[in-house]
Amino acid sequence: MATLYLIFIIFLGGAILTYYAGKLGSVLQDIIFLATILGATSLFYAGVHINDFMSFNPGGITLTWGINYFGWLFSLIVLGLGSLAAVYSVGYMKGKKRRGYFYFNFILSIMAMLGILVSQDLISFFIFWEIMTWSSYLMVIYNGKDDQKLGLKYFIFSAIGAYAMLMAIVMVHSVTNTFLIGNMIEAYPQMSLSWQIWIPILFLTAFGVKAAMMPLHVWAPGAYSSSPMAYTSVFSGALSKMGIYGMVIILVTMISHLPQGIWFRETLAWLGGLTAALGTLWAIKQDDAKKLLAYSSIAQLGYIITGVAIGTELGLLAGLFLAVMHALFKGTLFMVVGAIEKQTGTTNFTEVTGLIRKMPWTFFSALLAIIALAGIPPLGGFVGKWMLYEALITSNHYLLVILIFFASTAAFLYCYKFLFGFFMGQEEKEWEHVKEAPATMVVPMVLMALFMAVLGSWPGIILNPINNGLVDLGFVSTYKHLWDTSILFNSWGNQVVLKPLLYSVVAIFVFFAIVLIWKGFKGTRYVSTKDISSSGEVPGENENLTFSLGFAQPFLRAVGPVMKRQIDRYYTEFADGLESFFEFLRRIYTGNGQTYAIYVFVFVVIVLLFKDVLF
Amino acid sequence: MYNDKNSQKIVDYIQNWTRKHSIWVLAYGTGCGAIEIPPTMTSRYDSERLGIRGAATPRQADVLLITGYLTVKTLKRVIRVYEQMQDPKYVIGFGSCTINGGMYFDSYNTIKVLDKYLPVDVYINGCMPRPEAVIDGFVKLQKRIGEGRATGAKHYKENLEWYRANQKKIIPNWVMPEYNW
Amino acid sequence: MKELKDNIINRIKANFKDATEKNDYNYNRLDFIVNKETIPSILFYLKDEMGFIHLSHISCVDWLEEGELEVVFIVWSPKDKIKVFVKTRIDRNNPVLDNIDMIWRQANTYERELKEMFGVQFTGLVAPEEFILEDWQGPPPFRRDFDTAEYAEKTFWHRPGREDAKNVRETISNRDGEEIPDFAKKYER
Amino acid sequence: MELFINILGAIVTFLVAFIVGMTYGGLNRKITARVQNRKGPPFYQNFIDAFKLSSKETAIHHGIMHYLGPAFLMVSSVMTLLIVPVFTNNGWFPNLNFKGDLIFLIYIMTFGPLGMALGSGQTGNPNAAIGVTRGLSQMVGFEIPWVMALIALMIQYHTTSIEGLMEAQAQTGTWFMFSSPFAFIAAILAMFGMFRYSPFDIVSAPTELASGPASENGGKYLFVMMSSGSVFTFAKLTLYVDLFLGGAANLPVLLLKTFALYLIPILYGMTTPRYRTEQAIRWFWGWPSFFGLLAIIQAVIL
Repeated sequence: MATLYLIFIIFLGGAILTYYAGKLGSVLQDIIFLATILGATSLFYAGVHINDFMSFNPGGITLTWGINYFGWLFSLIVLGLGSLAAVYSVGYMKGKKRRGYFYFNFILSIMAMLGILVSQDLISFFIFWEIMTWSSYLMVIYNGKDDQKLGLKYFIFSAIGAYAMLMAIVMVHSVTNTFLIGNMIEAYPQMSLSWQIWIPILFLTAFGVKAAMMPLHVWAPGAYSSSPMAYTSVFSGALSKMGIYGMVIILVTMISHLPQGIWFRETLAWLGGLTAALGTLWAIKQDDAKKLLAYSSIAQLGYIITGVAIGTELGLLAGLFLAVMHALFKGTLFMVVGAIEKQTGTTNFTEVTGLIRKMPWTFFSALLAIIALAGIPPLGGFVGKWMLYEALITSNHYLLVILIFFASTAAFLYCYKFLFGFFMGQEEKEWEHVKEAPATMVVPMVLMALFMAVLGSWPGIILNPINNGLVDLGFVSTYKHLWDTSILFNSWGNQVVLKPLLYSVVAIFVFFAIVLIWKGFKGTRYVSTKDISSSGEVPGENENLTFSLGFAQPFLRAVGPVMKRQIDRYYTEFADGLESFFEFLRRIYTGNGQTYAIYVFVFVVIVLLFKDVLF
Repeated sequence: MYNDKNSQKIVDYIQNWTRKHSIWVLAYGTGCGAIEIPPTMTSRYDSERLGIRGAATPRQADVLLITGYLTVKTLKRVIRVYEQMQDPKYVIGFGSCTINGGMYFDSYNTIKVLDKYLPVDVYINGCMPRPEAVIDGFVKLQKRIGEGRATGAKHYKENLEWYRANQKKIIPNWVMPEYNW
Repeated sequence: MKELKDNIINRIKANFKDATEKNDYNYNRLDFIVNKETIPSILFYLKDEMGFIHLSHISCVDWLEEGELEVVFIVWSPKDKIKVFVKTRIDRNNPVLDNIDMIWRQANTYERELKEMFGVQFTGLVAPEEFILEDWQGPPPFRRDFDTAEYAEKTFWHRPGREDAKNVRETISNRDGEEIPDFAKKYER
Repeated sequence: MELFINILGAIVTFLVAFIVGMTYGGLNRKITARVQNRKGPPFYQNFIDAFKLSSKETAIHHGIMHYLGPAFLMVSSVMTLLIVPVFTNNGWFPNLNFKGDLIFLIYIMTFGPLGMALGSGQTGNPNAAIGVTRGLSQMVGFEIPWVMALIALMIQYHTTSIEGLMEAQAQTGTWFMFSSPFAFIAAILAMFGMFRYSPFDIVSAPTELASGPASENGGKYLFVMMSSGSVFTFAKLTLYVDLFLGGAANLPVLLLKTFALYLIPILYGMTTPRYRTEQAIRWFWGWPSFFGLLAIIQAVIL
């Protein structure tokens, strides 16, 4: 069981080595970096046994490490996505500055996430949580200067969450003189009601910050878009899932014992639904791909929160499956944006267009990821969406399902905007030089895209670990009752048999593709995008006809009233109010001796005047 | 396409029959003739009963209907539109202006004879031709299509150099994609 | 109306020595003939000081016999409901005039048209591509010494068979023995 | 052997849907002409157009996505057709219609437009992209009342499969059209947007957008798009008949009911001018959604 120690030693040593190996040469640095991540990953899956805990007590505090099935499920996200993103970032960071800094923080955050998963006591949980926050914060300010205070915003919200969690830990410890999570869960039902309500609220605040839940999400767009893309794929794909991880534990193990738990669940579910809807609307508005994906991450996390919050078995399955899917497709999409940024130097839809014939593999992975994001069959996203809808309908959340449906239908707009803005449209002279991204960047994207396609028809691959994890959390097995390897059931007994549907989709597509290519694809001549029927005009070389500004304007006009104010503003006004209040206080304490003398004198006079009354 | 193999003959017959009964018109309303198209299409002289309907873009159209005079500037666009259309495609010259300049016979800026620059299948004379005349012209075109004699596009392909020479004579700076299908 | 016109005339003549008025219309129209150097200043004055804020048209008249081109600026005052024609004569062989599209932006369009149709050169006029006459290879077509029929004859291909149509009605009557009505006689060439 | 029978049934279904949809399109043109006091084309005009388009040369393409765009469109319409049970007792073709359910149906219906959107996006024609965004925005509009109606049915009869709903109608003996009228009204109002006839045809406005997404597609592409549209029309009408009119036992009954439903959007469109996109969205979120809400309330109460 010393493997866990070994893994963390590998991580730390690898991080420090990588940081200093930059002086010896970039290739060596890449090799050490990859060796650290991949070695630790393989060691974890080879050497670590599940449900095999080890405890040690430095300074009288019992700490326990070890991983259960539930953590193992999330370790799939963290380590799988982490290693792919590591391979990607080797290509991404080629020829960039501050590589040592990047690699160091990358390894540290992967280690911290793994630590969160393996730590069975609150102390190490909190320590790893803080390491994660710090390393991601350093990544957000990777560019050195932190204009518009994006990193600061992220850090303030993380700090709020951390303090909430610390308070909760202290409260728990004051009741049960131990830090073990298991003991906390056992002791929870005996606590007094107010504590039973306050401890989950504090924990959920901490986790909600990381999961970018509705009122606490304002840091996310800036932080996601300002950190390097190779890390953002992990940031949005895996790091936000830590919040979901904690949330699920709290919801399942604590709140389900609480008679008032239904309020927690409903509030969380509705918050998730609002997050989904508003995040989608704001994503449609964006013109920068990073911002668009950041808002869409918020929206997707909203789906996940809703799924885990309604708390039925199907809902938890849906939420956790969507979490895995979100890690896959959002990681892929951020990688795509990174590749485009590396090749063209910009990520603005209004600047770069028509890359489909220049970067075909990037387009392929982006297409599959977008189909999965939109939840269109036969890709994996549909499975999660289907289970989410069925869970909501069968658990009588009728208006919530309408809200979720609205969000996921409006998501088509930004899905199409993403694909169209980058890959479609007029091909311009400006981007003629663009080539396909290097193999180290393309291979991870394509691998993840293909895995999504596989999950579309064989979701059992992921549903099996989820089932084990839920059993660990004390659910009865959802196997055979809600899903088979490629069949999904809802609790009313209706089913979706995925494999024949997939086969027929493929068959029909191939048939009509052949019908279209009857005379041969070569028989028809390729004409450039300048050769379009624009009422007889021939567009000039530098005349760009691509429709990219004000993309979904009619829709935004229709939903305009909803998007009048951002939650961001409320926080800003709150901060301004505090500032003016402190300004007022500063007026009283001028720091001038005479003023204080006057204060003392006035006080004495008042006392003398009213001494009869007072004494 | 119009070869003598008997098997081909039947296919050609069916194809020509469908083509003559479904004519999608791209009306290039250059001159005053554009005003004659709405009555032709709408309730009074309902041309849709003959399968004649408007097309939105050159890619979908069968017939290029040139209504009235063509200045040098519009001739450029008309040639572009014609070359964007897909085979089989036909051209109808509409009004005296396209035949011999009409009332613009001495104008310094309009072409006088359309079939020097584009292969015209059917001319409709008159200034302006009434909708009856327009429909009559369409019926003539249908007849030619049915007999497989509306081969303007083929003729255009074969003597492309001659047409290009005429077009470049009045359009000196020639900026257009080449026409090779 | 009368005193309004007098007022305008006095103010203009007070400010522009070379301006000679031509007030022989009994409706709300007033003409000024000025030198070509005065054009921008007088238009500025009319627009800014006297409320002639709308430029109706810029036209040109070809005085072939005097060998001059006369450029006419028509401005309109919505307040006083009166329009003023500012005319100037420029040499026909060297027609150069100051560009005024910094006063009215829409003047640019008129100036491009005059440039193409009369060959009037506006100094400092920014007119990127040709306006109406694309690929024009000839003299400015609106000048009176430009023979459009001859130009068309040598530029475009004509279909034979119009020669008999010199007198249309006569041809028709010859063709199918129809009597030419009296009211139509006067239309014969 | 079983598989062979299924494939055969699917092909027969497709052919029937193609013929019926094409005929309905022709009848639509004929009825429009009669309403406008014209003679109008013969009812088989669409077949002539389709054959002409298929025999027209397709000499150009704008790249692979443009080439395969219509195939995406076809996939969604044919899948919709295969999921929807054509006859009540699955007599002839038991296609795939017990392998998916309504939510799968809703999502597969949106599969094709997105693929087509990619195809027309690659042409680089700005009109195509504008039309696509308008179409997607309108889809967000009419999906809301449509989904409200479906959810009302689901939660009332505790099933999400179309068979289940048809059996529920068979057992209760009354069509949902009468037993849950608000859902029917909401669904019918959503159908106007689904068919994209006037007043919701700004997506492919011929003179404003040069027919929008189809602006670069002629010949074979247009033929495949046209036939996909016809199949989709038939599939959607059959779905409505199955959900609200108690299904149909044989072909004549099916044709009767579907045509009766098909007349509603046509006749409504002839009397209504075109809406702009945001007006259309607001229209869908107005009365139709209100009726959907009533339907859900009714379903919860019952």
